[in-house]
Amino acid sequence: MQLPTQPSIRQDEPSQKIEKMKRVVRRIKFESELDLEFGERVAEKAYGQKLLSCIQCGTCSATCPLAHYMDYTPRKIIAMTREGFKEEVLNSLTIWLCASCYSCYVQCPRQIHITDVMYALKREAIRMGFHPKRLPIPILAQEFYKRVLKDGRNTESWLLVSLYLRTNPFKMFKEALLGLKLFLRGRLTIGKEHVHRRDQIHAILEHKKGGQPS
Amino acid sequence: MHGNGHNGPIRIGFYVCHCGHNIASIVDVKAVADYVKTLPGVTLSCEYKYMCSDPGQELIQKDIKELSLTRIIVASCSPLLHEHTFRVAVEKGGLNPYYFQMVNIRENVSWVHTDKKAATEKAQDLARAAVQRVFYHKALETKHVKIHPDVLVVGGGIAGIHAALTLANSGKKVYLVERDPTIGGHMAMFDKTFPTLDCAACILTPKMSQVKNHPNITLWTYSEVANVDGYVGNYKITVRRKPRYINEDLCVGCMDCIEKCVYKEGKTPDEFNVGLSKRKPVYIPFPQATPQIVLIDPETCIEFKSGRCKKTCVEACDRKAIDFNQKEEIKEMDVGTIILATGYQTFDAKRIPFYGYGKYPNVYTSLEVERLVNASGPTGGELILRDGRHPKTVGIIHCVGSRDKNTNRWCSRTCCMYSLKLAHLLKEHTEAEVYNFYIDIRAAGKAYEEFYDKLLDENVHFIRGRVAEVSDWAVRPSEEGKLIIRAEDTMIGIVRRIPVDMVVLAVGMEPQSDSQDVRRMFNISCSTEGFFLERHPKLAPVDTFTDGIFIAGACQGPKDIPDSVAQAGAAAAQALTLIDTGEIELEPNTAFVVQEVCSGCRTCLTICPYNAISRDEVKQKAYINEALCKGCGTCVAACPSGSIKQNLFEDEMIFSEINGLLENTPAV
Amino acid sequence: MKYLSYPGCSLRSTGRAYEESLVAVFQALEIQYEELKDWNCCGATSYVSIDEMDAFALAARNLALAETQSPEGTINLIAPCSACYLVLSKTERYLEDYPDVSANVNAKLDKAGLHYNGRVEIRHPLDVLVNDYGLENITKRITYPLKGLKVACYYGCQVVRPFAKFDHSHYPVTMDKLVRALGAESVDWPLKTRCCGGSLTGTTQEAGLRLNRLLLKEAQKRGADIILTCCPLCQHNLECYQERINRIYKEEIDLPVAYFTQLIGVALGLPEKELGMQRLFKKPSLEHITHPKGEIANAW
Amino acid sequence: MPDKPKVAFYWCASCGGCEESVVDLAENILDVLAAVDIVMWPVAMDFKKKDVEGMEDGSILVSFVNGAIRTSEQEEMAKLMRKKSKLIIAYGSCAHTGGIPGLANQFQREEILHYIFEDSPSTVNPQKTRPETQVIINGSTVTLPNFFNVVRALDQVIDVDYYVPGCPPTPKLLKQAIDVLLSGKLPEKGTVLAPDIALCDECPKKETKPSDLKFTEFNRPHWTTIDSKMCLLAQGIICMGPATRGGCEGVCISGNMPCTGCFGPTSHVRDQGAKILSALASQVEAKDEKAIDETLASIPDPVGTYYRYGLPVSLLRRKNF
Amino acid sequence: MFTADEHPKTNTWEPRIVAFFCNWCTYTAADLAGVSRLRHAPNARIIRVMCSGRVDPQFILDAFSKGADGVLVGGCHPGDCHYMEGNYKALRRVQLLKRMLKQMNIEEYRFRLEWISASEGERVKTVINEMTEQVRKLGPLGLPKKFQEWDKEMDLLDQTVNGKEEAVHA
Repeated sequence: MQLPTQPSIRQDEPSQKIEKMKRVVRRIKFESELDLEFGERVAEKAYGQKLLSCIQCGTCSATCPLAHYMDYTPRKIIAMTREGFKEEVLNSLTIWLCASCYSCYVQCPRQIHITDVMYALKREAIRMGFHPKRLPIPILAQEFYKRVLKDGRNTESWLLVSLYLRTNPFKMFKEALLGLKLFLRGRLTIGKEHVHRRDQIHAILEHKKGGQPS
Repeated sequence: MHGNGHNGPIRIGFYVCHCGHNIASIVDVKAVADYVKTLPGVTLSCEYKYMCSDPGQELIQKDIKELSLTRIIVASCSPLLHEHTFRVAVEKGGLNPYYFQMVNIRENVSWVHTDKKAATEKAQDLARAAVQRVFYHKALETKHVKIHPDVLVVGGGIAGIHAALTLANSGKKVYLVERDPTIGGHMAMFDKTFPTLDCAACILTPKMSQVKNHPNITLWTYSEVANVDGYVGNYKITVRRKPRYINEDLCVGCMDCIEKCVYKEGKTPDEFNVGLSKRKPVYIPFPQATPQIVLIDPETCIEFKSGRCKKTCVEACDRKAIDFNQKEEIKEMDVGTIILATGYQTFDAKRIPFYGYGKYPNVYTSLEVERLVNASGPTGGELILRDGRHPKTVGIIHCVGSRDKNTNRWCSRTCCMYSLKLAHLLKEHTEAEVYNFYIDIRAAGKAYEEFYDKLLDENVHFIRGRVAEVSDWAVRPSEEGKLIIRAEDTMIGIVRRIPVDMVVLAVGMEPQSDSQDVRRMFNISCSTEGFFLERHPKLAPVDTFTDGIFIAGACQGPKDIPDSVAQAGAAAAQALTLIDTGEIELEPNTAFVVQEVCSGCRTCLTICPYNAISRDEVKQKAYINEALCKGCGTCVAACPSGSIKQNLFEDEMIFSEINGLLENTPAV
Repeated sequence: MKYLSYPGCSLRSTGRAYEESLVAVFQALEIQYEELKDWNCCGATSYVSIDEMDAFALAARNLALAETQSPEGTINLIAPCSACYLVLSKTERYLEDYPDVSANVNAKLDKAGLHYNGRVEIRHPLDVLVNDYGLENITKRITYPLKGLKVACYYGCQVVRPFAKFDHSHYPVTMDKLVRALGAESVDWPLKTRCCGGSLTGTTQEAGLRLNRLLLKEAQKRGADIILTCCPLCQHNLECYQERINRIYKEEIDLPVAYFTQLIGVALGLPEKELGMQRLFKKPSLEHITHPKGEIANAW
Repeated sequence: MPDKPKVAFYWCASCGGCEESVVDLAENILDVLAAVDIVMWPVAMDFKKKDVEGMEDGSILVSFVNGAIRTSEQEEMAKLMRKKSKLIIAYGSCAHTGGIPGLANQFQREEILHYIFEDSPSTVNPQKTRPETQVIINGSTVTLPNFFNVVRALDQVIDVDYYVPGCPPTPKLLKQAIDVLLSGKLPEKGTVLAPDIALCDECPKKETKPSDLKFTEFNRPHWTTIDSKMCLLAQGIICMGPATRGGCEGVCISGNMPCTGCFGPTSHVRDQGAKILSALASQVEAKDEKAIDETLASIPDPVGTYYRYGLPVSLLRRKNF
Repeated sequence: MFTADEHPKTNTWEPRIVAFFCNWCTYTAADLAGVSRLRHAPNARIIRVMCSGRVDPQFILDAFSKGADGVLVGGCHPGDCHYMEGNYKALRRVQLLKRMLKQMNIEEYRFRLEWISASEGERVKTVINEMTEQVRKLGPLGLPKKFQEWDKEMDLLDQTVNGKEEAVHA
């Protein structure tokens, strides 16, 4: 998967260091490279969240349990989004690492619904095919979507299977043992759950083909 | 009477003001002027850059004389701002000031609209309405009321003290009412003051004793205003004086009674030391309290609770000042003007649980720290934490209860500076590492930025980032037993965990919890946050919408000491101006009954809030006492036979205004 | 009061013990409830990432069904799984707050011959047990007080944020009160509501495991004998990855992770089969707890 | 000897009460007849339209026209009288302010016709026949006047010089009117020939009205026994007296019935209904919206109460369709 | 809520709202809206009175009859009246008037009473924008136009029977 344009803060391997020294990275942004409507668009999709009213205080980052694994802190994502850094934002790991724990949502002194903004960005990324290839998270989302579309309910065992098939089949073996333990305790079911009125589900979702949003 | 006493011939002079670009950039002023030219009754219609300027006013005067104008209309800003200005100009021109009418095309048009065409149309409609209105204007006499020279000052903080002294020194009699047992307010609790670092007590206490000893000041502490009646120049005030159970005239503040109280140790959290120390039931807030008089708190005094106390205090007092039967006193007085300096309250840090105030003992509010570092404070100035340790590292969190939509939206203006001050004092007292967590440093003020520089040189850490959480969750050995502050260092763009021994919460300033009741009692307005509302944010910062009532200090909005003092001075000056003019002009907008058509139906009698309307039982008709009428016009609207009229707001005037507004309603 | 219950997908697989114990406890306490007929998946966190309006509509179907199932008054719909609880509450709230959402969603529902009128209130079993049923009523029925048992209550994120009305978004106490009512003692720790990473353990495991490790370590450090959860995913994450965490990060974590309903069951003296104890990787050794005298210092 | 001044009476949409009031002049009518020469009076004398048409324009000194204008015929006649007369007097409430017929302005022409010719209980009209303005019956055309959609006061159709208010006007007012006209000392055009002061001024119960009246509910004459000594408003009964021009000497009130406002407003008021409304509302006791509404709910038919005689000349003139 | 400012002013019909604002609260709030540059619909024309208690129901009806499509009355919040109780008088009149207007078939959105304190500039903006849009949806009331329409039924006669010149008479 594509690397974030900024160096990640965690220590690099010596080899990487050398690599990086060799590479010359441009550190300037031309206005013409920005998508100036991007912020507007995203805000629109997240109930007109006032991204402009963000004062960059960093509360969201500080309260985020995953911030230390993100390439850009949530605060930066907000800043870059409203300034139109579309590429960086949609390519970032951050939006996929958001586990929607709503910590920032609750604490933001400007009452920006950051979790909703992250969702909006995820949708945008998937829609525009931006998300890193084989990054499991969006794929999980899509697989999940399909499953529910089909049965109206989700059966975790099958969800995981299809997930690993699409991302990293070897992982499945890694997980096999755990799977077995769960199975023995009756916590992984083979039979699929589904609703009776699937027609209703389909009517509601207008027979969407997996992962293609309206 | 003025040149043109009767309704007379109608020769209207109309002036439209550019107000620089303020109006002209949105409203096509020329189009308005040209349009008004075409209206019946208009003799002159022109535009001018700044009508409120001297040349603008002289223009009006000149035209009145040369073109013998009988009506003047100015289309510019809000009448609340400049109506008086122009009336004076008109009068100077030899015309009765009430032949003037103002059209608001700035606040109501150019500043709130963007569509030029629509704005210009609107301006024309408003102008036409005024033109039709002035046909019905009449010459009126301005009313005058006498101003009682005494002044009431509410609140004995630095603002109230300064206002009271300023007035008293100019020879005016002042009543200073303070609800606490002593004056001094928050400032008395502070240790040092930024940016000069001179000690608060040293500069405040002299002023406090001046107040006490000033022949022109009647100081009533432990008292509250209970009722306010009347109007500008003639307010009737009722004050409730709570019992101290000490005879003020006898007590000399020797404190023997405190010494001898049956309680050997204090049991009640001491208000003055924000609960960091304990006091006895009989106490004096602090050594330099003014007045130097003890008081007994009936909530905790055994005598009041059980009636079975040895009353050692009574024995101790050789002046027999203690009086358990003292009752609440009601005082009444007349004043002409009022200054409200009721101050603020600090934000309750418990409202933000993330910062652990009340959960972790070593989390303090800024006010607590003021006492903690103060030489006369609970620890005699030695910085000992609640758990007995001395802090090696301290984190100061800015904007606690400020700039936060979940609590208070506004910036409290003082926190940045006092946080810097505390940072300095903490370093001075403990040589600890001090971290400031800020969103923005607001050091706008004389010598403030320089103070910030000084702190930077004292290598205090400044981390730009709002703290999300203070907790005792240690993930590294180095963090064990510490309070860990989580914040993003937004300059570096990475989240940091900083372990500290002490956390200081820079709590913001809020309106007093009872500010709504107070403003109702004094019939003034509040801004949405609850701070008292000034008449004009720029041009009348200490006036209110109620004549004769002024505001000073933090009751009007967060303010530091210099600003509060400045405002107090301004408020005093405003009051003095009123007093020295001796009388104030009132709008002659009172109502009157047209005797020949009044049928004496009594409808109006029941609805006048000021009992200004009585019924002449001989003529069997209603009669309005002009002196009592405040000019609301409610009776006019209610009179079923149209027999009551209101000066400046007669039915015909308003009907013509309506007609003017809508006359050219485009056919649908 | 009669309740409707919405089990949600997880309680049918990884979280079976949760449902079993919940049912057992409700029966023991004689709390009336019936299951929402033909409920469908709430959409969890993943669905919104694909299409928001669909996500809302999907969740709203359940609300609409609830209204058809009980035609009168306000409906208390119990959602034990945190994700379900959040998604359903959020849907409920946004349908109220944003006219465009409700218009859009109801349009979709109409296609399925359904409509939502806003009569449903989403409730969590914790809320129901503590605030409706009442702690004193629970204590009355306790046969085996869990004396001396040290419990770290873990609420996870989504049950208290941001739509829960029954407790604080970061420092909730409902479960702690419950635990104390059962005779046990609740360990005060600052991570009660810190996210466990949710589905990240399945997708970006590195991050997921780190989060769980922090939680487990702190609980252990604070002397907890057991971690109590109210969410199937939290339970799964905290329990199933302990081995792996110990292996990768050289830790020695060894904590049973149970559902709060299971512990209530134990205190009420219900047989462990009914409470799905056998489904846990690490069973709290019951003979200690269930000993009438309850001498259970260092139970495990 | 010069001709006696010519006087005409005509009636439009009215009940005939105004004609009665003329007859009520009793013996005084003889003086009148002696003084003037009546050239048109459909209710009493046999003159025809053509007779009037035959006269020179302006040859009639004064025409007393009563009734509102509701049909094309009335309009035509009104305009004819205007043409032939020096002075036109709108006589009685209907001509003055639209009167009771004016209440029809709450309905559309079609609604009314539909009710009268199809819906009313006493009607049997299976073919739903409606009167036509023109029907040809064996060769000859029969015409009917056009029935207007809007009821109008006289001055909304023709220029009016003076008004005599009342439903009907008292003989005293008529006598005064005639005397003034004959005296030749004409008042200002448009004058209402009655005192320009509200009825309370001459009300027999005037002094019984309290000075601190507050309404907690409104009453109606048939709901309660009225204290004949007491001001009716004080008894919670809506009396239009305070908003109505005096001159009737309180005949209704002496009869223990509240004033319903037939004399119209004083000259200082544009909309009689709005004014009484304002006066009544101002004296309501309640403070919060709900309580206020409960009090006001006891006024059953606002329009019918405030505008019983004046809907056509009210600011809104008629119901908005 | 978009403001009429964003509407093309190409001779399309625009709602006309006459607003009676009390000097102490609502008019001041309107000034504040100005000072704070809170853009809003240009459809309201403000008439300043000292107190909402001064607003005579005649004014409201007159405004409608002169072509207003909506009338807005603004006063101090209950309890805050500068003249103690004027706003209560206004409230009572308004409620009675509303019942009357209902009977006269004038849509309720055309007539609104609002409490707006001196500090609520934002509220002035919202209320004026809201009302403008509500009235816009209702379309024109246009009473003056209707009065003309109604009187057409008489012209007919003038042309046929009386002939033009007398028509002038009427």
